[in-house]
Amino acid sequence: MGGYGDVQMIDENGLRVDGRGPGDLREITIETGVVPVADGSCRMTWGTNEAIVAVYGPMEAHPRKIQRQDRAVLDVAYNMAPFSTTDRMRPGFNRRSREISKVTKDALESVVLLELYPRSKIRISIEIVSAEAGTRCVGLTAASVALADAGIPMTDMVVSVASGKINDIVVCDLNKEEDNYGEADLPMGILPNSGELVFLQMDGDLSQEEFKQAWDYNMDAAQAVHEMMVEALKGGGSQ
Amino acid sequence: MGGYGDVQMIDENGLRVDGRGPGDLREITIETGVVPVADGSCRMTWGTNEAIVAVYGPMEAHPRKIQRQDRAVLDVAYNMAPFSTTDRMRPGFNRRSREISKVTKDALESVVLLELYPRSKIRISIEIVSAEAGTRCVGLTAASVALADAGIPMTDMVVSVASGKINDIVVCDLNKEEDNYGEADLPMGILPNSGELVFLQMDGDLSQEEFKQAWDYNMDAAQAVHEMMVEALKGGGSQ
Amino acid sequence: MGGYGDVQMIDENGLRVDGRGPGDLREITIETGVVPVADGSCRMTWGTNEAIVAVYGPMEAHPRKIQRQDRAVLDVAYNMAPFSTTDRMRPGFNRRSREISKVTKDALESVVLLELYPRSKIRISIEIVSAEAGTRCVGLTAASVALADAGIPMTDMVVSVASGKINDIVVCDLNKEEDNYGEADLPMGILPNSGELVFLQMDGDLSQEEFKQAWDYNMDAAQAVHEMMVEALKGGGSQ
Amino acid sequence: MTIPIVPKLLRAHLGELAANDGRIDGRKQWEGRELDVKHSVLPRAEGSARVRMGDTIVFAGVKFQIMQPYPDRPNQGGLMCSAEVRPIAGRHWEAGPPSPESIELGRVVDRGIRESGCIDVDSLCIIPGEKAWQVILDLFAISDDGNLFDAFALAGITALRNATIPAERFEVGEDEPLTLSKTPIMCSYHRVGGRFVYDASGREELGGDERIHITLGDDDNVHSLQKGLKGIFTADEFAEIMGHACDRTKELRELIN
Amino acid sequence: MTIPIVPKLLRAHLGELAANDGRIDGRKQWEGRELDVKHSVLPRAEGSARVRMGDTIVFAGVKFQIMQPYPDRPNQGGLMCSAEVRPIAGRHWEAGPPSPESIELGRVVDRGIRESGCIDVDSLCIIPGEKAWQVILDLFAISDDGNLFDAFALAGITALRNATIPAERFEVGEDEPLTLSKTPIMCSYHRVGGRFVYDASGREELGGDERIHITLGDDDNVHSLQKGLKGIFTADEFAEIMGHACDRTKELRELIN
Amino acid sequence: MTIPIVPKLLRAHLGELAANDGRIDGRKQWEGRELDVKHSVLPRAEGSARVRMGDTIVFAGVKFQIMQPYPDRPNQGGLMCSAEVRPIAGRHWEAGPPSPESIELGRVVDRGIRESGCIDVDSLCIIPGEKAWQVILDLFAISDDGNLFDAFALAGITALRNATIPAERFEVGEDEPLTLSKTPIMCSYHRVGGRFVYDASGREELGGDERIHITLGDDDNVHSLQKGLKGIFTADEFAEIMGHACDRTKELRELIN
Repeated sequence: MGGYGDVQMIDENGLRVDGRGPGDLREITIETGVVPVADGSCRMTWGTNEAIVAVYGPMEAHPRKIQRQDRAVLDVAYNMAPFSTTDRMRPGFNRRSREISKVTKDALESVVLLELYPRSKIRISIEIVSAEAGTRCVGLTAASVALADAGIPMTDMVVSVASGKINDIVVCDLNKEEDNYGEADLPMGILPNSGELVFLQMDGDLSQEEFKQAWDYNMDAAQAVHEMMVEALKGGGSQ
Repeated sequence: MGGYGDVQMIDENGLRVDGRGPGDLREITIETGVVPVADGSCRMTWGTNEAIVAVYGPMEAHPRKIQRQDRAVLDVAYNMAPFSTTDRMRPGFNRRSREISKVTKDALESVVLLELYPRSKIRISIEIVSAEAGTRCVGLTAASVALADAGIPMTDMVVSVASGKINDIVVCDLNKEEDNYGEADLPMGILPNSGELVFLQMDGDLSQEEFKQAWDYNMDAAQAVHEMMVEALKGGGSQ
Repeated sequence: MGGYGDVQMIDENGLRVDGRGPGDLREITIETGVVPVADGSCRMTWGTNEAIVAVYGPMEAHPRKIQRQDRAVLDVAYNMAPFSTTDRMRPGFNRRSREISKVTKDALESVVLLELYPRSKIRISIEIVSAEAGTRCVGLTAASVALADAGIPMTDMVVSVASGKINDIVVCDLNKEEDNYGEADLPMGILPNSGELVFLQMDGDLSQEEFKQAWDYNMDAAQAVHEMMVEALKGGGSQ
Repeated sequence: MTIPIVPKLLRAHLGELAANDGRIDGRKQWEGRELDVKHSVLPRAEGSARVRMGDTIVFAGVKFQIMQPYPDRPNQGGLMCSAEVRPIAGRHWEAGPPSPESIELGRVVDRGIRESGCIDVDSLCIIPGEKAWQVILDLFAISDDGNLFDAFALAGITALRNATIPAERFEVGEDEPLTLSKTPIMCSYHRVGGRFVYDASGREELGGDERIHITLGDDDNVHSLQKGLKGIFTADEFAEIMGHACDRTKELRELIN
Repeated sequence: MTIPIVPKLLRAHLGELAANDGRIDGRKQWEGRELDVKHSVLPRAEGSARVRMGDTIVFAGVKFQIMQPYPDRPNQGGLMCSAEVRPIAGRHWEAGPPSPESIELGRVVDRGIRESGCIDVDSLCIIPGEKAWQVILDLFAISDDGNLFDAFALAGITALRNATIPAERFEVGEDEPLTLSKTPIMCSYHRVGGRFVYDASGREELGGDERIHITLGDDDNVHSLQKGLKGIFTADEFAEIMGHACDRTKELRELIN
Repeated sequence: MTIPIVPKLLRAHLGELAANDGRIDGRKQWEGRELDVKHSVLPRAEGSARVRMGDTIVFAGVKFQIMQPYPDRPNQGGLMCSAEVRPIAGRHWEAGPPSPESIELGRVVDRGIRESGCIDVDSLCIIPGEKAWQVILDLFAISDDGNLFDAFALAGITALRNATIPAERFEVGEDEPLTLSKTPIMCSYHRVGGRFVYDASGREELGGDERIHITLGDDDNVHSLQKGLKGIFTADEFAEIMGHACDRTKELRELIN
């Protein structure tokens, strides 16, 4: 987190730089079927974030050493396109992307019914073509929708949202400016039907009370986003 | 192409910096059997270009995933030795070399009777030990000779030559100075017996008329080079 | 070798900067069983060098293409930890480490009874966590002890020591300052029971007479180190 | 890129269709697929485009960096063009270092734009010998149903034509549009069922043979050619393709102008 | 890292033990293994520590380099933290480029230290805009019998607390200790036999499910969280873990203070 | 490099030959193959040589670059030596990152030249602390029929002795020859059929055991040694080899002087 504490990001009425209240989400749109050659796909915009996710499979897992006799494996790649950021993102190996790919895979493997497809692989490509703040949440949420679009059975969809802290105030869904000056970020991956978690990260500085507030914001936001996901899968468009 | 149009490279008599007329080739020598441990080989000098090509195979294709049930595959590597250029060429990954390897492979696979050797591999190593201009043409032509030297059956040999444009005049077989200041380069891979093509690239700026002229220069030059190739394969030396 | 010949490193009494005589070794300690999860291990300090070696195996050799039908293969990796040197050592590919890994493997394969374990692999990890001078000798010697600790049968243990030249005087077991200003370094890998060699390198400048002197120092030192190795394997600690 | 097994049945089918002047999706030999071009679609890019040709979808994004001019060309900026085809774009595209296929894609598109001279590299100089703009064009495939070459080339030139030099962000003056003097356009042809067709789809590529890429400038000048894959073609075949390219590039140029 | 075959028998055994509130090595659910922490153990490092937790052994080493501050933060030095798990540490660790597992290890430990703000990056400035100290913390595993996360984090903060800035060697002043304003401590929990336990051993990791890592500061403030591996946990489970972490981090902080 | 299957029949045959003091190509134990050395054979290199030893053929090329001297040695230039054995050189050499074999090749040849002190690195300084020449020696194999070590070393020293410093091209003065004060020469020995032989051929290497490389200077001073591959040798065997090397290096030094 940036932590330049002296920039004022919340006005006297408790409103944020983009006019939102502390618990409000940015604008979100969800669309399926956007990668015609894939088995399932999703385009999600969230503020000026844009993620495109394609799902291929289940298909044969090769090389054979990655096969598991009793279940499918997920091959998850999170990637930022070179033009997705203010300073061009150089293609190639990137530790941050590797870590996000891994925790996203861990989250999705918790809900996909892997046992239905022994020895197979499901490939999930998450491409961030425009990045604001919270791309890992957008990518994970869009991946859930794309898996559903591909007809892959899951116990529940994962909804991922992040809350954070700015000017010592806990707020939901940091935007780019807030993220630059923010003091903490708590992304969670929530199962909306049970309130359980499959994904959790955090960095920065939160007291135990602030942590609880951020947690609650995420839980509420997850319900709201979940409705849009269901709508998009029904209708083919959420806006 | 460099395109510094204001340097005068053709004199009032239409002669070029090295005294050649517009349609003339640089001096060429061809020698076979120059890599004693290989199944076939060729050393070709063309101006101050020097290419050495070795052919190994047909041999077992491994790893098995590159095998084709119904034919042989060619494994073609074009490479410039570190001392082949004025500024030392650093060894390692190089996009230009990868592309030239690929189009050279595409050209040679068009003439080698691959069906005769199912599941096998023929390895063709093209090393440029001295580079002037037109190394891809020298490499492809020398590879044809090396394949013939190895006794690999082909429908025809490929002869590769390039014409270009300098001071708005179309000329055959650009040398180094001409290439630096030239305005276009058209390398072609020609089957001398039929006049058909298996290789074609071009960059720069040619009007449709200039393009036709360059094409014709290449067709004529291919016949001349082909005679030297046949001579070298008969006699063991063309000079 | 550094070769700054004008720094005086040996005093009027023939004593070296750390008080040793020409043929004396630095202080050495040897300990086994230091990597609890390994099949055999050794920690060796030698001056302020510290090497930790773990042995795993014999185990199945994979990928299968490295398997040998009639014997085991050794997989030896010599590596310097990033904090082992005055200037931080960047992790990753390093030609020096690759060469030392290879010659260490060559030396150990000369004594391990590889034929007892066809198609298998024995993995030997040599980590230098603190480097002074002579790390390759410490690593090779410690690897012998770790192999013995793992119960891997050998015809003999390898003892590796180096002698060198400083201020035109041949001395045994160069320390860091001596190595920086030294004029030659002769590391050898000796079988203490027969006086035969399995490892030999040298660089610098030694006359034939100097070479003989350095060779003899190494032979004598090997006997002394060998006693400590045997002691450590008997008792579990040599200090 | 994994090498897909070329289905013999598909090849045979494509051959039969060609014999009756047909194509697998009902198009004529020289007919392109439905085309949709949008520019300025990527908020973080200084220029961008999205091109859809049938089920092939690609993005192009332009970014700028400040570079030091090369010593021998102190008054010139530069252009860098790179193509990435990541696994999102299709089942046969794999992660890892750039494949020969994607290297060829990037270099052929790059040459068409660079060699046309449409970007005046002298105009990219900020302080001679010290600072100049480097234009970076990134081509990115979302869905590959064939003919990524033409999709990339069209998206690339469209993104460049709509790019803004971000001088304010770099504190070297005021933002201004990147000016292009020409509009090079690529047309690609694939041998399918024994004859060449324009704008091959994914299945036509799978069951076809060699391909030829032609980039022409405003006045039919040739800026770039490339023959790819195994195959032999005649001078007459090439002349026919070149004729079609002269017409088709004009149509496409008008479309994006 | 090779994927070990998860033995079903081991899972079943761990489940039975858990049902009776037992663990495979006899520990209680929230009990840590025997712990040994030594600092200043590496002669070439400017700060170092060796941590042994049961049969897990790791080193941490601190080195300093002089860097040019980033243009937007001319008065700040930097911290770089990297974790390496080489084949010495266990049969299942392999050579090669950093695995996803070791990348996660390094980044999670890094965040805990960095985000606590324990290092005052402004104090690392030597000449504003020109020279500043870069602190490099290298975490290195010798023997992996589980819970490398906590071992690395504890070795890391211990090495930093005992580090000396080598100003004399770099000829920019006199050596002085690196000062840390806080002591962030990590506690890790693993689901084994269906419930979470503290400080899992290697066999518990092998037969277990997801893990959760919590880094707390001096005043119980949360600085870093991470959930790893396949698995679902409830808010109540998390609250219980957090409660234990508040207590345990205090004990460990006292231990190294 | 692929590991060739060592043919037991070949080993047995080499053993029988050795028992009768014979070698597979009829040579005597200490006899070298026919040798051809040409210099100045590569137009783009500033120094070059081609060495043929039997069917082993290699090139060496020298290039110069301008480097900034290292801070602790402001008056010195540098030498870099690298060996490449690409697939052209033989069926068992493969493409890819440098193999342990080619790394060893390059480093052993490098040490022999560097440690002899034949290049006066002080003479490579152009402007103290600012500019100095870096000499780059590239060794490149064309045909590997055994003993690349000696072929590389001989080509390398020959290329260096015929190199010109291209000061005019870099605009730092007039061209002048690179001066060498010594002529280090390498001789390599391979255990074949149980005893050591000089200048092993490809088949002798394939069916042989360990090898020893010795680089001697003008006055028999030892500059570099290396033992490679699995095998045990005695002090007496080494003394015999060293004796031969003292004689043979003198012959070779005369040949290229």
